Amino acid sequence: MTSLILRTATRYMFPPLLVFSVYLLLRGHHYPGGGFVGGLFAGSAFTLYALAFNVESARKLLRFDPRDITAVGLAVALASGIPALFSGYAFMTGTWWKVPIRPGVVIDVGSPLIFDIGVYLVVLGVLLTLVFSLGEEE
Amino acid sequence: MEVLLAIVIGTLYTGGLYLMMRRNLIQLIIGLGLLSHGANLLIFTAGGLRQGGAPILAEGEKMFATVPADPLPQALILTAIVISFAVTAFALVLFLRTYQAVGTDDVDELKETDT
Amino acid sequence: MILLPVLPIIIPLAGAILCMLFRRNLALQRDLALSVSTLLLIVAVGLMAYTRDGTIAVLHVGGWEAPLGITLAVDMLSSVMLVLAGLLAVAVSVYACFDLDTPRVKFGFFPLMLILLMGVNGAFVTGDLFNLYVCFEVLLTASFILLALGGERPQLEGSIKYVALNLLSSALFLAGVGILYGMAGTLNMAELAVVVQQGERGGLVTMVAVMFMMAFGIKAGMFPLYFWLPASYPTPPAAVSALFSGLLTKVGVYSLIRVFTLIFCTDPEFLHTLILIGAGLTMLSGVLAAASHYEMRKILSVHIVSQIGYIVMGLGLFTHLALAGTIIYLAHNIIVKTNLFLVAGAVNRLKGTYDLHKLGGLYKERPGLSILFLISAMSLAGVPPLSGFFAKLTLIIAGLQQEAWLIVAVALIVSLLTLYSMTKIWAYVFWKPAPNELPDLNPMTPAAWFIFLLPMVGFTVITIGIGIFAGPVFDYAQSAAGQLMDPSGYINAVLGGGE
Amino acid sequence: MFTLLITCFFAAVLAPWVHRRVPKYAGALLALVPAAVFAWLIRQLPMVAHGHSVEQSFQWVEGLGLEFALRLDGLGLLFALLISGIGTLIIFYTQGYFKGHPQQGRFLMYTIAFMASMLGVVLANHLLVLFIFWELTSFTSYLLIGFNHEDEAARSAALQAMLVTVLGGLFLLAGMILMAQATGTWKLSEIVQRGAELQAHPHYLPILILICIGAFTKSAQFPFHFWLPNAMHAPTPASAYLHSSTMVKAGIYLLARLHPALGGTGEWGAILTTIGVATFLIGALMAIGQSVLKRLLAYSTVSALGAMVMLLGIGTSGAIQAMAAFVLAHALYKATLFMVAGGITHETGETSVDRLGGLRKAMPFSFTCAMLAGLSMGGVMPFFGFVAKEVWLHALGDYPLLLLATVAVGATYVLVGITVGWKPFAGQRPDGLHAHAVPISMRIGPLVLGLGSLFLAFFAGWIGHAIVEPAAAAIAAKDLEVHLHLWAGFNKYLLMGIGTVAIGLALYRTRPVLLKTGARLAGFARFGPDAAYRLILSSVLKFAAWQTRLLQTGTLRHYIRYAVLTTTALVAAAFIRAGGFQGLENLSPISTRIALVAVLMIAAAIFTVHSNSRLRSILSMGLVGYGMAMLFTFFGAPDLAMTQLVIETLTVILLALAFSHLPPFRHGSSMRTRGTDLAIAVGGGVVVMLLVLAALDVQTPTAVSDYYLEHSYKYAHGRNVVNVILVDFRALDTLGEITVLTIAALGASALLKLRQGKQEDKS
Repeated sequence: MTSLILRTATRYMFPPLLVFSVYLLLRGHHYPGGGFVGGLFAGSAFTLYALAFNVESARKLLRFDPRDITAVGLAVALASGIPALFSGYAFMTGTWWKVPIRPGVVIDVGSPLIFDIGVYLVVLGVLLTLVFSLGEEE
Repeated sequence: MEVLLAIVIGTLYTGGLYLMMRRNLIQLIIGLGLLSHGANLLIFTAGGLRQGGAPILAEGEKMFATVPADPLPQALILTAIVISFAVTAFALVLFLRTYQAVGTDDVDELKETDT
Repeated sequence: MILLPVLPIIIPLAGAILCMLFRRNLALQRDLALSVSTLLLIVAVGLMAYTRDGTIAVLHVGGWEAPLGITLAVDMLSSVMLVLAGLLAVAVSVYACFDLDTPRVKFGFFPLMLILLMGVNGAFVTGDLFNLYVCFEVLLTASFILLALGGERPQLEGSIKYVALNLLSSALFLAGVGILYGMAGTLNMAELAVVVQQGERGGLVTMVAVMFMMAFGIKAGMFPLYFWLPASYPTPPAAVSALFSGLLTKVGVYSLIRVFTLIFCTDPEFLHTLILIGAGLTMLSGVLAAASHYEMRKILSVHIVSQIGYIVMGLGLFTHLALAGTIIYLAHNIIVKTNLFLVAGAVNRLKGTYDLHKLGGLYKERPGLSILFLISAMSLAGVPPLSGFFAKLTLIIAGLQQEAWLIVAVALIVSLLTLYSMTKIWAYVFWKPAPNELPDLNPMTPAAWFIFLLPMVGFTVITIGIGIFAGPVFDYAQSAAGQLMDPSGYINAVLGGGE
Repeated sequence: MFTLLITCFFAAVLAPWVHRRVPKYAGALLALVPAAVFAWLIRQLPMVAHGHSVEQSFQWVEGLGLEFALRLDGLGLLFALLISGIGTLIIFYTQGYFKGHPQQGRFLMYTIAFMASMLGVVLANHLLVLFIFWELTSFTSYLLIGFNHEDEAARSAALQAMLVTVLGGLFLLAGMILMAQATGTWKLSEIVQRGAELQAHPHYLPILILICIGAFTKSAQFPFHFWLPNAMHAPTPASAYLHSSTMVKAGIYLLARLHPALGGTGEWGAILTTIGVATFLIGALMAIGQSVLKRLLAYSTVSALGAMVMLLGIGTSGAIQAMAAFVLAHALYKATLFMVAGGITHETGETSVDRLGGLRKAMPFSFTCAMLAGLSMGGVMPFFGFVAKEVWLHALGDYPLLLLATVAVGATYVLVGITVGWKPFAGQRPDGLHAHAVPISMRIGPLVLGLGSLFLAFFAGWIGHAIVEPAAAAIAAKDLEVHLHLWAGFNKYLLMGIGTVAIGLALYRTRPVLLKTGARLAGFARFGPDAAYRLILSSVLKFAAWQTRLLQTGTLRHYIRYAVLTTTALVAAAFIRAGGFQGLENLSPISTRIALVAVLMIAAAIFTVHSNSRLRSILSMGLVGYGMAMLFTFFGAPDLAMTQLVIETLTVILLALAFSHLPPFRHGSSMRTRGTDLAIAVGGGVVVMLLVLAALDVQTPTAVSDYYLEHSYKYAHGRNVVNVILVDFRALDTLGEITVLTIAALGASALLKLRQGKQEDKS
């Protein structure tokens, strides 16, 4: 499987896949996509990398231990439920902030989006934990 | 249409159950896979099939023009798919480990703990 | 009520996340587990105090009023289950500090235990059917891993059966949820109850109800669906077995009670009779299996099955008093069964085996441990005035009131057989002289041994306490059963906007 | 009274500690507790004798109607005096018997706990309270019989006694609950006033039978008597206390207590008299052939218990008086004989009468006590046994057959009295038999009781009035006068008494012959109830093993079969119950592309099942998944389709990755198994299909979804409703779901690493 073509293809595919996954994540609230699919795509990018080269280099590329990514993702998801409590609402009540990115353009950023980022991280971390440890099994 | 899908669901359950009663660990896993496909399709069908498009509001619109598909079963199925993926992945590793520890993938030989 | 009902879910989750982040610091994980468990117990007691007067604590997660979002609803039954889970968590955390091998702890015993608790607690507090499914998956996955973690042959074999049957149960559960949603257009249990009561399609409801009965029946360990249990429960270390025996099957039973008092009470003539038959067969089959085993943990494991029969018997009788009996029995059983597993673990700790034929002489060597075992064993067998006696008594009175002669006869005979198999353990492990000199393997200092035994002492005191203070306990169970028999309070609290 | 009970239990808990602190005088110290109880009871005597009773009660479990109610009346007082009085002596006796024994503290604990429980039984005024203490006596008896726990025989005797009495206890419990439901009260003092009501109730006979079984097992009535002789494996103080003078009388007490409620009917008389007489005769008959001291006494106890039941069955005032008097007489002499027997065995190590003899010099003191008790047992003037026997014979005046039986059995009592009271002490001491006098602590008990048998006879009138009369009045539930006399004049009953003694002496003469006959008849034990007990127990165990092997086969496939079959059958039953189909409505038209996908999925599923190659099997399962994704697309679920697509691909990759470590399919099943499995699976599939179709028929209200569709953008700021549900409306589900993901991955990696770690350890 570790043919030259795959390696070369992976080199070119990897960055766009990653970008695409983030794009899926961010637009998920309004269009098809979201944390799950985004995370899966990001994970698939690294999986592809691991298949093309090896697990070792994929791990290096990732830099973090996938288990840490998972835990952080879970923590982010859980934490997104907390802000509501400060304004006296029930746990996980959506809290929205208007964020101006350019003069004149204001987008809604809310705790559900943060939650989705958590989902993205968890899915990414989980997928890689699985793939890496199965891949390292001889 | 629903009758057709009911037949598909029935087939998936039959296949899944039959495979679960085989002796190979892998067939057990595949059986579970078919079973969860069947369950997902069941939710989808029982939730009502509507060909009115995706439950995604077009840009600039405030209301859906036609009644779109029921979003709730979709959310449920999405959750179920992901969960069953996670569990299948774990089960796979478990079976692998068992095969390595016991030296067989024959389910019938795994009876040390009973009796 | 903005926070309290959700705390039993998010506290263990937060604890587990911290444990995962500090993967390498085992001491910290242990302290975390202990403090999180204690916190859980405190929260549970708080909830119990809040719901004591019959109020139902309702929380609409995300602020979406029922039936839009997921609503958590804690009634008296839920809160007593939460308290028991909290107690168990504290006891097992203490116990686990002494009794677990390092690899197991290293590979995540504590975070898994906390996640298991999250799932269990979630199942107790949720008022949403699909959320119940998710909670089940959480606790099941955690239990799969806890079971398999030792990586030894028996554990792996047991895990496979456990995993396969529980996944089958999940598939059934999911299918049931799907059909119910298709029928009623809602997942909120309170609204489902309303819709099902009004609906004219009783036949379909009964069919779905049977699916739920089977799905939860597998998880609860009912006849003839329990066989995964004796195959898997005796394999992991005592701390894990104790956790499982105390909580997992009980979640199944809890769910049975919940759905068959709230939603599926349209056709008790068929459904509850089925449950009653299942209860009788479960009791009998379990206790007979116990009589035929000679391994401490196996005997205890099949006894779980037999005891489930008693608990479910109350649901099958479906009267106010019978449900009160069921609730007392649940509480009693969780405490006593866990304790017996812990004691068995202690015996193994001393002698390195669970085999009745190899053991012996502990009555002479360890009078303290003997008493702990004896009291719990007798409580399990229903010797008065311990907790088990009042639990059985209530059920039997309820059964005789309904003139359900057969099930009462079975319940009585089974209690005799329970006594038989408990005295078997007692005679073989404690009274009989050891066949071969078994070395004392216990490396603990007396002080450590004392702390190790503390959870068992605590549980023993509770089982005696339930007997002595049976009055308040019974009153509580009676009120909790009242809430179940007349679910309108629950339904109004959930759908009426709550707080 | 409550304080007394609590004090007793407290003393029991403290006993081991007391023993550790003052090992030499633990018995004496602890005996103070029952002595205090005894003193208190004596103080109540005048009041009770005047027909008053002491009552005390407080709520325990109000919801169940369980009140901790106690009541001391004449009947309770008679038994309570015996329990506390003999208890005092026994506990003191224990000190000598178990001198230097490391577990003496535990023995004292169990004995005192038993005493407290027994007091509870006779003082309880509430059925459930009585039952609780009743069970506690069974339980403490278990611990006492099995006290020599390293002895296999003691353990099995303990188990037997417990199983039999607890079995009876369960019947009793059921009977009590029914009785409470029939009379509407749990209070004994109220139940005894509602006899007429109870006897007219349709449940009267079942109640009577259930209660009788409970009482008969406890009081060792035929055919449950066999546990009592076996219980002689208990240390002698326990035998003397529990198995002759107190616990075995609990059943008698219960029947006596309930006599006003249940008694007086034909059924009552028939059951009690038949069983009583049978026990009475069989006990006596079995006693003749015994030579082991304690077993001899045990069988005569069985017989005596039978007599008490018989007298209760007759139920005339005279019979009731006789029973009350006999309870007292029997307790006094039997406890003495047991204590003496214990002393003999303690000092000589010998248990059989026939290897004993000539002990009168070495143990003059025991000899005296034994004679006193033996004579009382034989019903000889001027002992209390004689007084009781007189009343008894009087009461049977109208029943010639029973009189005859009584004379015959009385003769065997004489025989037993001589065999225990005379035989070991008379004649030549066999070679090698060493003996010393028993220590002081072991003398007091037999002496007090032995002399009691003598003195009470001289105060028969007063005893009759103060103790027997209130007891008999409570049993009969009416006022009656009891006149006991040491000398009732010269009448036919006196003659019968004399005749009895004479026959007894003659029997003693022919004892060697009797023993031989007894030994020859021992073979019949194979058909006796003891053998039946063993047969039942072993059959139950065999059945248990069989059913467990049958069901718990260890083969996962069987378990799945059970589950699928049960589910299918029950859902199908519910379907039939619902009346099958009501017709299909609301169907949408079939479109070609969907039909194509469906057919593809069915084909792929069948191929998955059928394929013998792992890879093809997995790929075709993937195909099923892709088919699902297509369906999702057609029905407006792009998110689902996308997720399904990616997940399916990943699953196939993971499975393929794992394959490199697994062997190809090897293990086929036989055609027959496959056929069965297929049939079961098809059944399951069909049932699911039916469910789906049945569900379609219902008009789905979608209020919740409609709300989502309408307000998702307005309130939750999202256009993709599915995503909004996932991260907002039902975010808690998603939180749970990602938790599952997390731990599944964690678990998988731990499982994989655990092995690598192990390998490192090995290398």
